Amino acid sequence: MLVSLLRRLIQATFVLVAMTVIVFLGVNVIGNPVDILISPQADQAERTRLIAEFGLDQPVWIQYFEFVKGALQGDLGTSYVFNEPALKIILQHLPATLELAVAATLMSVAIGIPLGLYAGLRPKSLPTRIIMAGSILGFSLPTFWVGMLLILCFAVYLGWFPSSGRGDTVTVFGIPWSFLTLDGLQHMLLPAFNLALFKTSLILRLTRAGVQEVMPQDYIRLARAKGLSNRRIVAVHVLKNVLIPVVTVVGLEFGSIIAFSVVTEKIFAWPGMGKLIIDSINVLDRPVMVAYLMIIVVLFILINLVVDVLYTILDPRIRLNAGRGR
Amino acid sequence: MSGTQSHNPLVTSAAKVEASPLAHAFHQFARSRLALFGLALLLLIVCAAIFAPWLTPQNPYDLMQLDILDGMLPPGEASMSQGFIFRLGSDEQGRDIYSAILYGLRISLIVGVISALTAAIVGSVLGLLAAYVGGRTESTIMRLVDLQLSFPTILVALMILATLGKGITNVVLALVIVEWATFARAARGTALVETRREYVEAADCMGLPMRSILFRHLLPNCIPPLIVIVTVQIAKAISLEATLSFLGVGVPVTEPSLGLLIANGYQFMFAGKYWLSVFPGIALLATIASINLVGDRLRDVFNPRGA
Amino acid sequence: MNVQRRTFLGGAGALLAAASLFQGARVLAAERDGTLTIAFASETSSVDPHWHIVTANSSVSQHIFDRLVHLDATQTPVPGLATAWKSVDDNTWEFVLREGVTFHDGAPLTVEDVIFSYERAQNVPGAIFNLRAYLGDKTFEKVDEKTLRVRTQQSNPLVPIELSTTAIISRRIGEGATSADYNSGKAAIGTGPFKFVEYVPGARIVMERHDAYWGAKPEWRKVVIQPIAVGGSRVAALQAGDVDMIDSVPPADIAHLESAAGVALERGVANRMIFLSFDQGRKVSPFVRGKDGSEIPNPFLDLRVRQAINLAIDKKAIAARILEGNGQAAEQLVPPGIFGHNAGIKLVEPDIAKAKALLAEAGLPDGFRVTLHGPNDRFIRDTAVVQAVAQMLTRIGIATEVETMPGTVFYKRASGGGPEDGSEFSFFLIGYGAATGEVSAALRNLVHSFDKSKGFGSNNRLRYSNRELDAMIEKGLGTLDDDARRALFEEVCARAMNDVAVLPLYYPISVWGMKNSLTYAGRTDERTLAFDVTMKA
Amino acid sequence: MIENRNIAMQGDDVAENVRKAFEMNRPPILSIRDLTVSFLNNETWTPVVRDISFDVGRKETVAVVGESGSGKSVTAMSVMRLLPAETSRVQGSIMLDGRSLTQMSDEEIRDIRGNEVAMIFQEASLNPVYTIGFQLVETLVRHRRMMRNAALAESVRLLEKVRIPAARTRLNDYPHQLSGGMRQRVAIAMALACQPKLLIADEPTTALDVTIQAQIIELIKHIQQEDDMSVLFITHDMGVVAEVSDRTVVMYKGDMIEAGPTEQIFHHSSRPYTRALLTSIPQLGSMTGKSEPEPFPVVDHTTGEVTPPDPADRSVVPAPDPMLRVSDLTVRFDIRGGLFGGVTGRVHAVEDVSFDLFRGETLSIVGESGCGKSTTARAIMGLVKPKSGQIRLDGGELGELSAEMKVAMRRKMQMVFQDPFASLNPRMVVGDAIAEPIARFTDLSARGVADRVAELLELVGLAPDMARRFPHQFSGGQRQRICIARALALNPQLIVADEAVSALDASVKAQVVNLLLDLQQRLGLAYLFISHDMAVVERISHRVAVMYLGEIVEIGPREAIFENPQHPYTRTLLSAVPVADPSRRHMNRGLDETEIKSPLRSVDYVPPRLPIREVAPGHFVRQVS
Repeated sequence: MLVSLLRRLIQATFVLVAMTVIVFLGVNVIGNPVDILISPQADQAERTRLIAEFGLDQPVWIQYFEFVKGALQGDLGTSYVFNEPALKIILQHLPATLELAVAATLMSVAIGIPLGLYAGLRPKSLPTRIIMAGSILGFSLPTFWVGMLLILCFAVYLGWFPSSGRGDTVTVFGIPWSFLTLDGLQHMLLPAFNLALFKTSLILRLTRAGVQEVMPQDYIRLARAKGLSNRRIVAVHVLKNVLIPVVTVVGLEFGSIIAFSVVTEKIFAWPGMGKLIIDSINVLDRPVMVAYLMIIVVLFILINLVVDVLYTILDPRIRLNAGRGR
Repeated sequence: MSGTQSHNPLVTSAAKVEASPLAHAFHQFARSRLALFGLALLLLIVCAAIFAPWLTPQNPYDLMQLDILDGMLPPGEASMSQGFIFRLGSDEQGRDIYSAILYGLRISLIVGVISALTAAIVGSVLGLLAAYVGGRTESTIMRLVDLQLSFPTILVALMILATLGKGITNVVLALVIVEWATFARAARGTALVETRREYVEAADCMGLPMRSILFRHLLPNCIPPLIVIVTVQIAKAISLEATLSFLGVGVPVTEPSLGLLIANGYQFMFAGKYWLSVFPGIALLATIASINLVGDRLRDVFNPRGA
Repeated sequence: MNVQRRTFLGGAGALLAAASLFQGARVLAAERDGTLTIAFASETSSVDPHWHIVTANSSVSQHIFDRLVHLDATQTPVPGLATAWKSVDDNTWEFVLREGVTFHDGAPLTVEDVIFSYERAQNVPGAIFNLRAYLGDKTFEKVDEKTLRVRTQQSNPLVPIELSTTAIISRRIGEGATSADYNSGKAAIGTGPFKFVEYVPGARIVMERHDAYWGAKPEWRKVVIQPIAVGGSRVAALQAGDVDMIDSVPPADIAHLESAAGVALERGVANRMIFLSFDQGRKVSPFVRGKDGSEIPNPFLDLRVRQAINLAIDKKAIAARILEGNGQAAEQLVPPGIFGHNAGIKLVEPDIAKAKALLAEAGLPDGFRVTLHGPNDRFIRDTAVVQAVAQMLTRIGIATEVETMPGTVFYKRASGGGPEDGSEFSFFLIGYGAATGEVSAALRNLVHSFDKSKGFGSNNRLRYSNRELDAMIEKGLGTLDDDARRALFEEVCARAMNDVAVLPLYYPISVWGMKNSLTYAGRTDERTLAFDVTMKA
Repeated sequence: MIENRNIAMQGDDVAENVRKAFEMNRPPILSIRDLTVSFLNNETWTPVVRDISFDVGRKETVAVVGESGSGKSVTAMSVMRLLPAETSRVQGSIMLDGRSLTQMSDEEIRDIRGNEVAMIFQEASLNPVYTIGFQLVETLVRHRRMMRNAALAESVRLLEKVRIPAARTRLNDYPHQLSGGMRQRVAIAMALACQPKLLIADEPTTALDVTIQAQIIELIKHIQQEDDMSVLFITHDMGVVAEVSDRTVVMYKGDMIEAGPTEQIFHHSSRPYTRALLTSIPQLGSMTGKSEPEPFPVVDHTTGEVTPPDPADRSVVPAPDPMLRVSDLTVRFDIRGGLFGGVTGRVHAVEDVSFDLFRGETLSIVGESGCGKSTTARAIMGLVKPKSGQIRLDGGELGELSAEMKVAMRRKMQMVFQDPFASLNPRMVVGDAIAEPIARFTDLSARGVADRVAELLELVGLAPDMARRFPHQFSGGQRQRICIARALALNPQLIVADEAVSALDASVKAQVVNLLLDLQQRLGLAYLFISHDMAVVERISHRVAVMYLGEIVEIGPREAIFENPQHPYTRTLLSAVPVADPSRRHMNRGLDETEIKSPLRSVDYVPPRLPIREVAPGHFVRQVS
């Protein structure tokens, strides 16, 4: 276990450094935040003075060196737009995104797995045909377009759910959560569903493929030869074998949900990290962009680690030679 | 010589099965009606995109033909000056949505197909090399793949486009950078299985050069699973391009792809002018769904493990 | 296989249960002494009143902090914390402080607080946008407990207006406070009509009425402001009753909101102008070519070409069809009602034939080829406006290609990097709005020739230059007498428009949507102030 | 050696027959009457098994034998009604102890499965993600309503009953931690959980090595005595049938050819197919007394008349120096692990192997899985890089040659693989597969190449016009012939056959072996024949080498090795082979549960160099440590 942990950490630091360099070069190439944020009245002298004050006239690698020095002390620079430490802003927006991602994942698992099981066990039945057609649809619907339709239909015409925003939150050990309030849940349902749609079809198809692969196995034939009831065979023997690959995919996909929330947050005005990064890119707020990337990288390392651990716990065949690495 | 033949009759009667594996594959593909429907729809869409100039009353990218007075007309209205009917309504520039969809389809398909194919070629070659050569090269390539896949596609594309700026070539480049890893991993996976099979070892024993083993033996057998992944990736590329355009970092605004059409129409969605977004959305959905249908059936026919 | 059926139905059941949660979705409609919920288009980036003076930030800070001088709906100065002021001589003004004003924490307002505010406003740590442009030329002295003296290097008629930009904070709390302290509420202590309650970045700001306020008592006990960036969602929130009022109603929704039940619209012409700018500084312009692609002398230098372009563009059609009521056709630098607006300047009616004739007269019978640049994320429907202009110019022979880009890239390339170290572009769409609420800023920065040392023409990116007008502008800037200054500036505006120094297209009209039980006087500075929102009788 | 074994057995048979007579009059435990099973594919019902009738008496073992596709497994599965309900239809009656299984409801048959009738399969088929204990307890709880800890205790007892060492610790092991043999023992324990009246064993030993197979067969017979249990034994191996069954049912393409006491079936069967089946199956000991290899007699399935093998002189022309000399060949694989991929263990696949091979001679290498025989072959063919040792071909040492020379030399040797389905490129027409080496290495014109291909196809007994067909259009036997044709394309002098016939059915196996012998006769080829099938090796080889844990433990002429085995391992190997003759049954050889040792060693392991001594001219034996 330790081995894959260390290997992942080394890999992550490499990614971190590479990412920050790319963003630094990129952001400097396309523009200068001073041009965008400066007041219309300020004259040329003011502009050059500000550029010097922010050190933006330094050669790129000096700026990068300054940044790294700061980063090592936990200061990822201050946002040009919010005038607050970039790290703090991101962490303020993180719970909203995490909450949405978890809700979407739970929803996709709660819907995807039962449907996948049913489709796998009853391949020829009519409901299965509908489920599979639905999954193709779920796969193909572009997230942003669906988001619009959801708002239009459920919020505006039917008025069942609020159209945007996050609703009231309850602060639990210092972090505001909205899923603890009824209003928060109502706000979260549509965006979470929008995010979950793609993942549900993915999990559904994975579960179905898993079931179809496990059913003809000879240990299932032996289980039937042992006289076990269908229900027990599915619940005990089939389910655990099917869930192992599904769990790993859900883990890995959790990361991409967080990334994809960029689109959903923009449409549903959900104050998460996704919306923040899009706005920061528009105004070239580089400290926030870099801080966002670093947090995403850290988040991904954690996710991959959790998936590794989960995988070894679930599948005994992996656990025993964990020392030998994969 | 003839001696051996006469006294064992069992030997010469070969079983009668379809001819080449390709004919065999298509026969199996055609057995699902859903897949055929998907294929037909896809062909229809591709033809519509190719023959767009002849099918559409207006070239939406030529500003000369747009008349602002024709702006925001609902479906079925006639154009003020140019005398044709806006079958699916017009946008605020007076651009006919029906024509814009067909031209937009063209861009979406081009972006999707080119990026998927380039990524396929780059990825597969690297994957095959990794599998066949193994050792140091394999671990470096696969570390790179893991690195790439551990990052969500949309974020990487976003960062690339934010730094390189807009334009179709940049979008394609971003998509290729994001997609090649999936192909590399799939190609390596299948190639590893194939290299262990005896016909590759037999070729090795015969002293055939590596080049011919790789391209005459290994590649043809790795093609089927890759075909499935190409179809799925094309659908993903089109969807991703549309999302990027929606976020405002995709194709330039004067030549809107389907994604941008939807994005432009988005503001009018709540104003009851549904047609600006709904019709391009349906076109985009039809394209992606048909490709997925075909891809899905191909997977059942070749049933590779892959992505 | 009944185990599947149960979980399958179970899953569906959860979905239905979630839907039944919806009864409680309605927020209580705003009623007197209740809560007013407003949705802003852009996000308030900080509660610090001196940080980045932008509509969303200044709207909020005006609730919590007061200024010496306030501007009314048409940006004319009215007494704020200063009850009266007068110019003692050409370079000095004196302001009389209002009696008995206390901060939210009960401490009294002193002259030292005012002086400290003006000093801190000029160097907020980390600020790119700061108020040096308005306060840089002034020095502040305390005369006595009630009076403040302001000295300027040269005579400056705009001192009261320029002081209206800066919020007054208390020295005791403001000393060493960072923006973070304002966001957390620790330093958000002002003298304004509302007290700070809570600020959640990206989600909402909550403020409570300050009962001991010196001015008129606002009708709302509590105000909640939340950002909803996407126009459609903002409108949907209003229609669904989640919010009571929204700002920046998108053009597409104006028509159907007007007819929507329970919703009322209020309009206000913004003191901003969106205009076209031509390259009048260079002999050969980078993005101008002959019809055959060959290099031609810069046609924009010829007045007749500029007049032809002016005639070709139908500003009313753009305002009506593209902006759909979110813009008013503009014929000069500032909208009516703003100091310096010259009613005598008439909107040029479009005339394709005359435009073609002028082009022929200028030696370009079949026009030329040009690329029109513009941002794609700064003004309402900027890409649509640019394409409409291109359409109209192509009709009179000027083959116009269009290239729009995100603001980040556009401003950088528009300001420099082109040949003869001027702008990269030849012809682009851009906007200008003055916080001081009168025409002198536009004349000083747009019309006056570019002069880096004296700080004139800083926004004159394409180097229009008219020595005569420069002199008149400089004279006006020093004229204290309002009437004389107004007459002089009106004359300059007329001359500049005749010379088509720049080609104004429209003044944006900001449109507020609200429940029909509310009214609000639309402001030219586009700010949304809850204490100006009143219940209908 | 083999003769005296038979005498020892004579005595036990008598007691056995007496007991059998007593059993006869009790009603049969299972009686199947005109059982017909048909499967549905694209709307048509095709019968796979047609009116089978036989009984299984108490404590009796009935074997159902037939080649693949004969429907023997389908018969077994239909007894327990394990065939998929929608796509299969079972007609006829199946009576278990007087009750009709076909009429029973799902609940009732579920109560019987695993309780009164138990089943074991070819692969031990244990669920990989649950421990052995969990799966054992599951049966006990399901049928005998035991409490958990009582079930655990009972599980330990059951594991001990099937001779699993340290049973208690095995409970929380996972299936992949056990060897094939061990897993099959667990499956048997699971089947015995509820003292079933009938055990159905569907090819339980086919996938096991011959020594382990013998152990399992002994175990089943032993348990059958102890627990008064009848066994329905499904297999394709006549040797196993002779070892195990009291009565035998012979099946061919869904029909029941013959049923009766095993003794009667083997010695005086009336049906030609049965006789053909028996003669075409290589029987150990059938070459006693003959020193040279001899092809199989060919039997016509329909008429049953036997054409004896054509007697030709197959002795090897003595030559001064061998065509291939392998000396001190060593191959080791490093097992990597740990953070930086350090070596954590090493597999000693081939240890210090030396032998010679002369023109026209067949040397066979036999041994169980993991003994290193294939690795030796692959090292010689250059597919695996040996750690040390010389390989001299026609005098040229392969190690020192330049690249092109090496390739030229290497063309003199070609290889034929085990899996007929994987050894031909599915995407390439058969003709091209054969033509590729010819086009590459000879300067023949396109016409010349095509002729050569036709000639090669005819040489291996296939019609030249088959060149344009794809591999998936041929049967297993035909594909193996195509591989042989491809191997002969460049006129090699040596063919390495790595388990070349193991994957084929008995009848087809005989034909391919005859083809190989015929080609050797005509083209003077030398064969390095790798196999675990002792009966085929006896028939085809001039000399035999026995390998165990990477070392050659005994090498010498086939006659000497088979009739006078010196090394203890060779003896156990030969004695473990089931002999297709009921009269020579090995009675209670004693339950032995020694596992096959694994060649995986620790990093610092130094293999002991045991000396080899010559016991007879050309017959060498390694000293036992």
